[in-house]
Amino acid sequence: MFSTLKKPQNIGIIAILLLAVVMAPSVTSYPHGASGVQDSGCACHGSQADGVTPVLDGLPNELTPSMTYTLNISFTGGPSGEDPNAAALGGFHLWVSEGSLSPIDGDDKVKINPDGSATHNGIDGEDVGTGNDQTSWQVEWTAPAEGGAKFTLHVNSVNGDGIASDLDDWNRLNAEVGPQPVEQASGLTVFASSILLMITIVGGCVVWVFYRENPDSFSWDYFVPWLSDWLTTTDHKKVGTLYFLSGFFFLGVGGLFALIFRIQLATPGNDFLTQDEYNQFFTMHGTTMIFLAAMPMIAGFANWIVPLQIGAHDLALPRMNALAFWLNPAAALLIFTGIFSGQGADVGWTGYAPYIVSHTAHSGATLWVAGQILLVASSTIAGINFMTTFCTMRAPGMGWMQMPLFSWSILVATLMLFISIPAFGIGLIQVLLDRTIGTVFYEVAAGGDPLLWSHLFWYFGHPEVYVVVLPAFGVISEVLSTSARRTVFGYKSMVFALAGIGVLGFIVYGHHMFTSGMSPVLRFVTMLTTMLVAVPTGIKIFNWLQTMHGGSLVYRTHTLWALGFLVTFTLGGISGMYFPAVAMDLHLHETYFVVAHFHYVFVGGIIFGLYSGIYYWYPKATGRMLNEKLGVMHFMVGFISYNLVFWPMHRLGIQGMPRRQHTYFITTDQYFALPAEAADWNMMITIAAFFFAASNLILVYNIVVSALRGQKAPNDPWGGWSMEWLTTSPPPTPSHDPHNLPVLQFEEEHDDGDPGLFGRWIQWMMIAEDGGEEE
Amino acid sequence: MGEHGHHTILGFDRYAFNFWVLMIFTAIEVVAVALTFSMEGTVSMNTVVFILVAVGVVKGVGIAAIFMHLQGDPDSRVLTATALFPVFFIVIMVLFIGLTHPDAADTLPDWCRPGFYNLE
Amino acid sequence: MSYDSHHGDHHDHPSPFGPHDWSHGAPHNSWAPIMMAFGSSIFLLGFTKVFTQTWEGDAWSYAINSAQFGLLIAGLAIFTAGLYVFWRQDWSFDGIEFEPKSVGTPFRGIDIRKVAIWMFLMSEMMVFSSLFSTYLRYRTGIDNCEALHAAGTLTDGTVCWLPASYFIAEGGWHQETAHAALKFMPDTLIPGAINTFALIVSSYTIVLALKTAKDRSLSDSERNRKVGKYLLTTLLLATLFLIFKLVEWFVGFELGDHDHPLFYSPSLLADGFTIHASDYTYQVCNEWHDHHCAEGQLETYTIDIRMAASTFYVTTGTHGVHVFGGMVALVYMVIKAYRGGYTPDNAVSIEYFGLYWHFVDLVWVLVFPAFYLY
Amino acid sequence: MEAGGEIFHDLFDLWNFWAVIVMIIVCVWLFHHSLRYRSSDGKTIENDSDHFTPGVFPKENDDLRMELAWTIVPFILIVYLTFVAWGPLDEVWSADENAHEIGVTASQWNWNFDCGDLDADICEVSNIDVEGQTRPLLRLKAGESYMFNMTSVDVTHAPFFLDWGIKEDTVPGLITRLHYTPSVDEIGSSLLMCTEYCGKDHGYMTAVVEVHA
Repeated sequence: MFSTLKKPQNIGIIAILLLAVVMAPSVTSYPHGASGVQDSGCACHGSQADGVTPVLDGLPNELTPSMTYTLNISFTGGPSGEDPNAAALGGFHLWVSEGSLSPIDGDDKVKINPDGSATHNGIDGEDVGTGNDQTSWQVEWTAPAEGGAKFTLHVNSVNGDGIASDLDDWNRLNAEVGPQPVEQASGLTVFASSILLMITIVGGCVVWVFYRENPDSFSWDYFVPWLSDWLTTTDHKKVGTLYFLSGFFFLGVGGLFALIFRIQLATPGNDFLTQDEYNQFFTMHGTTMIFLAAMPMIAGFANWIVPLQIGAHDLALPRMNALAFWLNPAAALLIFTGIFSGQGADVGWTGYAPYIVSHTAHSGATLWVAGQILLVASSTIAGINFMTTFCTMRAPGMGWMQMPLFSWSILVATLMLFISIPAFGIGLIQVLLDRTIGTVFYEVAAGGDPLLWSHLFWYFGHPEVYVVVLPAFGVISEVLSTSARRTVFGYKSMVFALAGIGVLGFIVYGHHMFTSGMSPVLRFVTMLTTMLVAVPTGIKIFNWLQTMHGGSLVYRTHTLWALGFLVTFTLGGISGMYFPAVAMDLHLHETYFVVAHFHYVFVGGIIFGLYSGIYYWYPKATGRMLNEKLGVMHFMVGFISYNLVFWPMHRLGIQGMPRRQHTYFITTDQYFALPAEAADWNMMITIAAFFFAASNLILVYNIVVSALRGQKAPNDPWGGWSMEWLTTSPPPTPSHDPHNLPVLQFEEEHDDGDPGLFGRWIQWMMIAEDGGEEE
Repeated sequence: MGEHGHHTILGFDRYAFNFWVLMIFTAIEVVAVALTFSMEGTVSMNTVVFILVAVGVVKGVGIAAIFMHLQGDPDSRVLTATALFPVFFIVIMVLFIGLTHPDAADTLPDWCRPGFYNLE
Repeated sequence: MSYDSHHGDHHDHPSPFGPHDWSHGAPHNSWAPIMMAFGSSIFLLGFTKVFTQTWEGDAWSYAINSAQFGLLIAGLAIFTAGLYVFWRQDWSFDGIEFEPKSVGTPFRGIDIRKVAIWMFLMSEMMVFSSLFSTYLRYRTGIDNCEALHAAGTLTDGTVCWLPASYFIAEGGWHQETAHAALKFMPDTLIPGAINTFALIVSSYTIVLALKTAKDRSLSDSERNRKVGKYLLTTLLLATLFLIFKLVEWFVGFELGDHDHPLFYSPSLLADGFTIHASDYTYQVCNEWHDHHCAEGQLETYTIDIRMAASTFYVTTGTHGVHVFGGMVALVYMVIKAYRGGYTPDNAVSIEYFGLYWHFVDLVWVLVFPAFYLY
Repeated sequence: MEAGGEIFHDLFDLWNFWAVIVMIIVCVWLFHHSLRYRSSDGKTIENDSDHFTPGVFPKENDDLRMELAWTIVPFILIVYLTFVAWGPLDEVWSADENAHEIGVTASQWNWNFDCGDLDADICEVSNIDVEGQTRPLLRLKAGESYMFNMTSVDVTHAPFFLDWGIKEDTVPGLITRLHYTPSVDEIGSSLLMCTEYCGKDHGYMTAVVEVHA
């Protein structure tokens, strides 16, 4: 193994690992760490010493409910009493989990603190010589009506010099009495253990894949180059795989968050999660799912498929591509640092000002913002890269109107992304500076306008929604067309609809802010424009439906997901039409109706589309077929449980259940709130959510097992026409021979006739084909 | 890119010409502001703003057209179109974000209300 | 098009640290991306830990936690190392042989790198539009202090907008303290004005560098020397720009005798124009008398001008960071130029850097009037 | 009682009507085409009219009249729905000069109602117990017109009048307004919740609004 140390790249890895080790302690202590002493409120001084022995007498063996006991507190040892003239001898602090403490009548040596714990009197020099000049005290404790209690006793043995110094000693005693409740794992513990488990499994899979690739060379000397090849790769297929794996991993992480807070919401008034934990969990669920799961998975598909489809040998800027990927885990590191310290961002994925810059927001929000800045950088770099690739590297013969629709959807998505994301980036920088050096962009006292953040966020946020959903449109176009053996109906109108969505997406964002105090004129304008988005989306749905006409539909797993997408996405699109009507939005805004709507679009749209894509392109990427039986099972379980999860949320929203709340209130005699059935619906949603999560395990199993044992895939297993099917499965590197790029052929006579006004304008702009440019 | 197109403007080297234009126009900016300083009250602020905007446009066009080769090269036209592409989105951003201010919903102006058109 | 002379044979000499053999195509392995990514992540972590704020019951207090500088420096170091790896791989890139060209509508025949730069500039336009939208929103949304005073509604504690130009260009109460040695313009505008000209000159030198590099009439050594000189001038002008910026923000300068200085330009910091200026002392003179305020005509208010300062520092700061980024690239280019990296057939890199540099200049053309003059 | 006001339910029913129609069209279309035009054994290509070959752009498949039809018809529907949605704007965002003004000040995590000089019959604030916590109770009179002048002292909140189906953010440094005239059908108490995320106790930031005859 040590021979590998000579290689400079290994030194690089070791340097990074060392740095991580150095960083780790400061990372965990990021929030104002609570020591054990402060934890239970003792203001003990000196150091903890075994020589001091606390004693707590008077606790019964069998506890009688509601009975009052006299407790004797004392200690021995330590510096106390060494000086016979000392003014103070020691103190104590007794904390009890249940029941109540009270001083014995007439005893002025003991006092009860506001939090119910007991301490000696005479702190800070007052009444010195009563409570402070003791080594034993008495206090009364009234037992709770039911159950037992826990005691924590701190005693402080002091030398009496009147100074809280290192010469004093303290110690702690824990005691319990009566029946103890069953220990409940906190949500955070569950989450942390699950993550560790996931990392272990993923690590195991990596080792296993490595082993299975070449069982003979299962040694460190082979493993290091193999690993370093993955860490340094700039090949679009490998980077795509990395993107996809990291996206899929975070899909699991985001799912875990969802499952944990679904447990919290299963019954009203539940206390599985504390409010702090709940707030962090829904924040991280949103952030993880959109920025660390959906976007990388889309980027993974785009990386893999776009160069293959447009007949390029790689992306235009391969190293930039790798940089865009590696910024994702680097950002995840920052975003997740907070949550493991218990001070994770609790600001919602929208991070609305001024809460995000207020002192009540957790300190982890700063890191959340910093991580998001890196994700913005990643998206910008990826956007530039893809735009350049589309504009310059299409195969000979492939005009704009011959690009496969998946590529078109990625083109429009990246264009929207890198035009819109700078607004978000600037907003984040403003918030970061507000939270660190003290600029006042969102400080209301200095004239800051909280709505500015909402504007900057949604100027990005609304296009972002289309950025994630458009690639799914592209996948569905490819899958439906190939499965039905028909060219996609109305190719041109599909492209124009995509472009139309792309432009409209920028002028509608105000509908997220109808109730926010935004300029009323802008609310009115965006109400009108938002309605229009339905038109291009409708064109796409009807075109997909008509694509099947006259075809010969072959039912594969990817076809099933595509058909499922058509149903769920249409539902999600229709429920979206309820919001631009302001009078309706005033009721539905921030309720579960919104949650239902965007999960129908995000899960039923994006995730279903991407699942379809996984089944469709997996053979191309790995050279092996996925198991169809497992695939159908995945679809059936997934589709049904998915609808069970999100359909009832519409109803909950109309009944007025607000989102982002730790609990919900059921109607009582005193006031009207949610109907009693809401609790049942929530329970059903939680149960179905577990089924939906389980359905994804089928996919994971299928992917892993098929990678090793699946049937060998032919070059064009489904009979598609686009250029990725020209290559072998898996494709070679470079993906298409750069010296012999494929030339797009045409089934019909390709009419180059009159280019039209627009075409002539484009030609006028371009460098003449024969002109100049010889260097 | 090759050195195509016009190398000169009015007989000067185009880069040098542009350079001096930029220098002179910047001087005009500074002088305009200095005037408000030295002759307080004689030059209105509106005049200054007008001068600043006009000069800014001239300087911007000069830099873009000549220094950034958006004029005269074979690829100039298509790159100009590229450079102008974000204009729509910038206009939307400035209109929606830069020039609106929050207010209560009941201050919605009449022309946005159906009652204004005797509807409903 | 020449990407690869032995195609299909891409794992000959994987060279993740470089210099890269470009005749085998673009680098297929590089440590640069992962180093740069995690470097920036550690840098940001360090940034949040160095600049700390604590809530003190009713207000924030801000501090620089210098014990955490190590993290920030470590992040920068890793990032820089990554950049170094990136450039080492690029070192052997030769535009004559390896410059990939675009095919198809509408960029046919244009270098792919040039298209990429323009795409980058598109996103940069949106970055600065966001900053300007912020500026416009607050500039139009917050009352101007001078206007409030004119209307007689200014009171202590008012939140209002005192533009940076109040400190830099218009004089205001500086007429008393700024000495105005030039008589016709405030001394405090001088660093900003010099900077404006410095950027224009540097824009000119970078096109001269390009023009010289393409000049076939020069001998190789003479061309290398001249190109290097022009690029070095650009670098120096950029350095000058940042130095004057820091002078203007933090240092201020004074030339000549202290009592009768040739120039006296207090820094914005000394003037009290800071992001924490929640109790700025605003003095208005109702009647001037020979560059001194007439007796009893001076009014003093304590006002909150933090928002004007925040927009000014963040917008000009973002521009400054872009200048700094350009300087980092210029260092590489100067070295490459003196080593003969730029020939008439391989000069476009200068043009592509120039595009970025001119864009930064263009932004300044907007920032200067918006913040310094108006 | 039912969550949401009259305007909401009128619009909601209309939207539901059109949603069901669109959904029926899509589903019938989907099921018909996917079953009618399926390959009988799931493998054989029975109708390979477009001849898909890798690397060959297939035959075009479009019909301008149909595409225009499903551009124009949805557009007309959208214009109609926009027009209908526009109508109640006068109602929900009105500025009624004669309304009783009630101040609402939100803070983390409490509601503070201020009845000003209004009669106790028209507006009265007291306390009520909500799941063990003491919360404000606002008593209003049915048939009276109210204007809530709302602001916040720290971060953004939003009162959600559950029974009336209206909400609006309370933004620090800004006065926002909500207008409503509770009808006699809305007599009773309903819970008011915070619907703009505001930190730790966001979920428990409640109040009760009672409308009496």
